[in-house]
Amino acid sequence: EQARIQQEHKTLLSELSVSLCAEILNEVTDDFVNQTSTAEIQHAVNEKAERVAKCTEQVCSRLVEDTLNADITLIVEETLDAELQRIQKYIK
Amino acid sequence: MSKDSQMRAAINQKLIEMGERERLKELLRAKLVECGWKDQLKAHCKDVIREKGLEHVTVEDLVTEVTPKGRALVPDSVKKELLTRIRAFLAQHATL
Amino acid sequence: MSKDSQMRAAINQKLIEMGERERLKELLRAKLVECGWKDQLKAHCKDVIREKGLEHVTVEDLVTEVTPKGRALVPDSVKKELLTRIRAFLAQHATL
Repeated sequence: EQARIQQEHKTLLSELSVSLCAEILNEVTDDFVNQTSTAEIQHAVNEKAERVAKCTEQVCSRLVEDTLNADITLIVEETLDAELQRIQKYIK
Repeated sequence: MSKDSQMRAAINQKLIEMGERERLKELLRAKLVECGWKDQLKAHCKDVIREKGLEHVTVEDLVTEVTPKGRALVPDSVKKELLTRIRAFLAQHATL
Repeated sequence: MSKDSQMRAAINQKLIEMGERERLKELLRAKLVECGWKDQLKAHCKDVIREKGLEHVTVEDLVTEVTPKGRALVPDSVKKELLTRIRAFLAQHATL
């Protein structure tokens, strides 16, 4: 009887060890998964926000540059024409 | 409550009371960092976000997606070490 | 294509698609007239023509000569206003 009780106790401890091990493993890994998922999503959100801000500035600079290039050429042509006409008038 | 359940509850209680449960968790955390599991998990999270696109993934989605892989990636040696330590504790403290 | 290039392309695409790029250019032109940029640049052109002599100046030369000053003369407030408007537009219309 004593041997039987001891054997049952041993089996119970063995089962308990395995279930405790699984329980602790899942608790710890799940905590890590939650923390890492939250951190990585936040990291990606921040990274994207930085990229959007930087690229928006670059697009804006490019737009200014394109507009200026076109307008400067136009102003130069107009001014040269006006100066030419002024001189022609003066010569006449 | 059966005798078995009573014993399980008592052992669990002892584990908590003696601070062993927290120590085991700490040990496991350290092992998971040490063996590179945490870095693998981080890389896997990044892959999923990249694949799905940030706008299509919530923290909950990501947790659901990476949990199975996270669990599967725990090295057997780490599990074995944890089990050995639990067994040793129970052998020492769970008297008949 | 890098992530940055993709992002710039997406922003530009949205601006063009909705006619905002043209509206922004028009706004910029109006602001440049309003702040006296156009008059200042014209005066600078005249100065250069006078210095070099009309017979020695081509459109290309003059453009090369006055462009740095033209860029420098754009008030920061105008650039800032434009950027604010693009940001507001993207916040309202674009899922980037």
